[in-house]
Amino acid sequence: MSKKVLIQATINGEEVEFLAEPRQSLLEVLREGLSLTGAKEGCNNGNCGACNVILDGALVNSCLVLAVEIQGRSLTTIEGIAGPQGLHPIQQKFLEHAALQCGYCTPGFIVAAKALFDQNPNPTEQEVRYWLAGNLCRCTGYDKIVRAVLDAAQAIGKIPVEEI
Amino acid sequence: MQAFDYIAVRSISELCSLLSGQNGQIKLLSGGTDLLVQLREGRVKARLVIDVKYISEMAEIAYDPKQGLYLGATVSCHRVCQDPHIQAHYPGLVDAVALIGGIQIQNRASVGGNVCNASPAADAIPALIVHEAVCQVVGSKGQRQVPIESFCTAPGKTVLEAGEFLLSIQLPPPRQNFGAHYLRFIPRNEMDIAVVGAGAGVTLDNARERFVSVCLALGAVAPIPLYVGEAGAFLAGKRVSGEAIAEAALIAQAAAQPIDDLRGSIEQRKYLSAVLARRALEKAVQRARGET
Amino acid sequence: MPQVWIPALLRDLTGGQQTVHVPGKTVRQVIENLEANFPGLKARLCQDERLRPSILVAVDGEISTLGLRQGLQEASEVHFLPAIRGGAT
Amino acid sequence: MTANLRVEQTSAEEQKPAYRVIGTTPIRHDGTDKVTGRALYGADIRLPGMLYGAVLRSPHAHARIKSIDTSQAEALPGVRAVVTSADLPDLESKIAELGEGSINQRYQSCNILARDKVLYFGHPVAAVAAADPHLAEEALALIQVDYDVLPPVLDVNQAMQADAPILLEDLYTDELGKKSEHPSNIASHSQTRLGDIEKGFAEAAVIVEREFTTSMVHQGYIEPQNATALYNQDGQLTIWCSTQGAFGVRDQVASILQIPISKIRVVPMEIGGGFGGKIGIYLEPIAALLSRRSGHRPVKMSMKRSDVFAATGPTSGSTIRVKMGADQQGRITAAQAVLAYEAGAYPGSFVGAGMGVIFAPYRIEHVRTDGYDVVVNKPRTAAYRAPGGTNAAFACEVVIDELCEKLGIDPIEFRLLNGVRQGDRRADGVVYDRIGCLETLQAAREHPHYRAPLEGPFRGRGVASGYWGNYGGMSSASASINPDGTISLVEGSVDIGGTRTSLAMQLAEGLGVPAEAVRPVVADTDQVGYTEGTYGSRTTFATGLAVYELSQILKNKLVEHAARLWEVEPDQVNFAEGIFTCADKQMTLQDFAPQLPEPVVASAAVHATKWGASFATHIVDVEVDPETGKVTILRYTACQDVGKAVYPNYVEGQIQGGVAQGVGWGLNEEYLYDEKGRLVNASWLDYRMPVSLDLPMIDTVLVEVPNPGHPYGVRGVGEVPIVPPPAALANAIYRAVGVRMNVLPMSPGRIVAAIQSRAVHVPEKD
Repeated sequence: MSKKVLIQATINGEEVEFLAEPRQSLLEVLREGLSLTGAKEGCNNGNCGACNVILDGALVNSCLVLAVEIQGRSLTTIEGIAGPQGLHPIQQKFLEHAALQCGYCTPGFIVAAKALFDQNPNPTEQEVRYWLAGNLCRCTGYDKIVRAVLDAAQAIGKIPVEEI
Repeated sequence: MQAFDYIAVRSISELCSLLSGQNGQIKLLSGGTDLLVQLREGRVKARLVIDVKYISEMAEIAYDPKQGLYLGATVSCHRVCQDPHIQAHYPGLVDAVALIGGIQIQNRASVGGNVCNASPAADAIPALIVHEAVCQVVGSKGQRQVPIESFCTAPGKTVLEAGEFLLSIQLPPPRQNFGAHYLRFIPRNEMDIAVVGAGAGVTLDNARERFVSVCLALGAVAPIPLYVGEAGAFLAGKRVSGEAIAEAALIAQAAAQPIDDLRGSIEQRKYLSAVLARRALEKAVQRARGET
Repeated sequence: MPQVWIPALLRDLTGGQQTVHVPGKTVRQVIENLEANFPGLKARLCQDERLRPSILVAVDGEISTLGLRQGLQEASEVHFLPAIRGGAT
Repeated sequence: MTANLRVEQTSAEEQKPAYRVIGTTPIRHDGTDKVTGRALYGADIRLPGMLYGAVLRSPHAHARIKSIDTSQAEALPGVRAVVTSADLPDLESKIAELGEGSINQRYQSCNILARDKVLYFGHPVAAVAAADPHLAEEALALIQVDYDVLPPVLDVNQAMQADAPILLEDLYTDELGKKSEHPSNIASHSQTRLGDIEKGFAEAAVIVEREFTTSMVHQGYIEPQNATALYNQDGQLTIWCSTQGAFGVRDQVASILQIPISKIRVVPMEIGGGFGGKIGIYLEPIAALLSRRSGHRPVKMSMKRSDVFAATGPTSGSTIRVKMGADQQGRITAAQAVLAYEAGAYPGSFVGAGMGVIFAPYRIEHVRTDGYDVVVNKPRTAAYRAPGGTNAAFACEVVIDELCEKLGIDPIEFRLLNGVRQGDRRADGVVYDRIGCLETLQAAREHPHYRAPLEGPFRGRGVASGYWGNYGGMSSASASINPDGTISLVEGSVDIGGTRTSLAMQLAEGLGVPAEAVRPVVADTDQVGYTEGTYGSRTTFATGLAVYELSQILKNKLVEHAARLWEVEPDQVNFAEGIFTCADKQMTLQDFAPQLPEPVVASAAVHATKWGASFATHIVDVEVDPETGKVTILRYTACQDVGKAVYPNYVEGQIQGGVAQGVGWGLNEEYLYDEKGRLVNASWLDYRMPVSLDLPMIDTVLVEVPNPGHPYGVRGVGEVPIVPPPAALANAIYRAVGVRMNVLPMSPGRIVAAIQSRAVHVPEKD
């Protein structure tokens, strides 16, 4: 076992310190160390998107990031998507459109959609499908997920920027 | 996963001294999308992982109309795709890099990593070949330059010697009447490894009627990404025509020496080599003519 | 009296008959009466005085939860079926 | 362009009731937890002192285990326990009822941890518990297993040959109680026969006979199998896991570990998809053994994705021969099929279900099916959404399409002409009750999709129908009226796709309150009566039936209390739409609840037997790239008899999800083994499930033919949507490029090869 390293990072807006072994993935530390179990392990090799988090503004698979790599960096997980006012419009639209069945892939999709809107607030259906192609869902056939994301874009467009 | 130490370095000199001071089982980490999977599956061993993405020279994109493109080895696929100069002048590279994984992978994976991973099916390498890229390799003995088509030596193997690393990839400045395209065949529309990939770069005469020079490269049909010089030699000087392109595609097919594996059979790959070579050439010509 | 549909693989015991009318107020009685006419049939359907676990009995199209104890009407139709279930989400 | 439709199909004599809650789309009760990442799935659990378990798996497809040496692993600091099959009780070979057909108990135990032989790549041979998961992995590498490698048997045709290596020396072919003389890889032969097959074919003007092969495919749920066990010092075992049915886990663990069920409590965590693959157990007994051996520490285990592929759940690959005849008018005169299904390492494929599905949508006087359940050196198969049905329908529906072409009859008209209706006999002789086969066909025929022109080269439209029998079974639930007028519902069905809400809605409907007034909870095995798993499309139907009964019991109790309050007789009190009325007095449940003189609670249990069968007809448009063989789906419409859609959004979701899985099965998904029997594509990179870019929107038509066996007309909806897609795609591909595909998946390489090898023949456009 290698020596554990003290890591300081910002997670969902809060300063966090934790110890990590270099071989531990960010996903493992989030789930087993920090009790942030919203990011899910589906494959542990970057093929399903269930562990998606936003690292310094970029959507990444937390299974393909070493925990020690986030030293000094800023992270948003599914737990940080909803604001103090309530659910984020993406989350609300997922509920309204029945865009989840088992719900296991759902955090990854919502985090991915959040990252999409940060870059492209008005995506087309094809752009949504392209962006979400790194997220696997086995329950829904993607139909209702794509609809929810498109509708969320509409909904966000109607909200004054400062309230999002 | 086996235990290893991790260190993030900030400068070339720091990296060089670390590499020269250690021996064996050192892996450089950029985006980690290949490395972490390989470590986890025990396919590679590391005692020390050196994170190189904070070295500014390795993280830089610089474009100059006279010098061409400087692409630091750790620049992510996403940054490559978003860069307006690369979009304008190196379309084949954008085609290829945009195909590597989903958004999550593109945000982490680097073009340099794709090259160093040396997969026969690497998407970036055929595209870099058609853009005539040159790799800048740094080691304790200094720098050397390696043409991209000579960089890989076998599946997973490169010309890098112990203590050496890939600093950057340089692409020559854009030429007049040049067009390039890379495409691959995958059974799905995303999240796949190329069954076959094909890249073409063509330079036409000023009338855009004849090939001045052509560079064709294939992926996943040989132990390394395959530069098919014969196809280019055949087309050089010829009038652009469907027949000539089809003939060149057959030359590419003849050069392909694929294997049977889980992603495709020899027959399928041979057959696709011609189809994709033709399509790559056609699109490259269209681009050279400013039609797309 | 109840009509019993003989499973295809047991029709060698019934001389090829697809259906047989047999008296009986329960599935058990019907099987006993079948056995009397077509020896060996009971052993193919039952084990330790129960239906084999891989076999269900359906009466008038409805799977019985009572097995051999299932009651029958005069006009009942009895089928012996393989036990199968599935899985969705 | 896309829209989801609902078509009510109540006939004149059937009542058309008005519902307040059934058929609406409330926000699901567990929704907020699931969109915020707060919902706790199996692997999200953390207990004080918890250890991590890992499993050592066989690198060989077929081998005898000569010895296992665990001493080095045990000596590694941080390792707390190592177990092998020697830690499992030896079991008499006996048949146990485990909820999913019959499973030989000893085979089940051997599948958990191999005894004398390993029978597939990935077969578990030992397990370790350690302080952290990396350490557990390191310890596995220190276990020495000495194997005597045997030749593998990798497909049904090879396995059925007389000289094939035998996997299980104690396995004899069963033909409804008759055993073969010698051990065999054929576990069973079953048969159905109706009418006189020779006579039927003699009446045919056209006969088509074809052979089909399909590959083994996986359910592909995103959450890997996991289990956490705490084997307490007092002998009480608690298991937290991801399962389709907690009671099934309890019973299987009790049987394998030979401990009383009263010593076991199974807590079903949220489950990340199952599709039939999380009915059987894998890790639970191992985690329990590791917990006991490690000094009663809790042990968490979670599979790697590659292990999920190698060692859990696939559904059978198969070889199916179909022969069908029709007269000049298009009436099917006879049909015959022989189905051979890979069971995997131990008996128990769903070939019987395949026999039930194959000709189910058609009234055929003369019909015969033969089915073979065959063991091969691949993982033991499990249920997968309408298990056995998709393979079978692929074969039948492609042959039907060829008959239609030969006879020049529109494929939907042909199916309407031959479609089954109430009173017709199935191939096994049983008479159909009220079913909606014809109604789905009519909905498809009338759908704008079917009438829309499809232009352009290499495009084609395909149609296929499908059937699934569904299931009922045992369910329990209880409820209590809260002082604020809400109702707490405690039920035993694991919620995989919104069933908390589809059940709560049935209780709400019965009591005339909004769905939000019911608070549903999924209970563990100590908190609710026996409830079978969430499988067989049974939960909204069967647990729904228990919940309906609860509503009636509660209603009666409440009316009695209201009568006492108002000092009248109960029959003078009316309770409807949530309001009690008596003469000029009235009050809502909310008004009344705080005044109740005693707790009002109820429990109900059912053993439901009147489940209604499901039918579906799908239409798909494709475009094929003739040079690469790649198929692009342009448009997809699924028409299905859903009985009564309780929670329509989620009914649509079930259909869309089933279609997506069927498309994956049809086009790209397959298990690939090398010649030594090693699985070479055990990752999502190379086991190609559809991604969002591979599918269009999937239109649904909910045809509502109420099931007479449920007060609200509910039928199972989850499984039948996976049955038609591969056949519909095959028929569309034929019309696009003129090749009849008889192999699944219809991957690009196979389509190109078929195009290149075909005799030039361009099909007529419809």
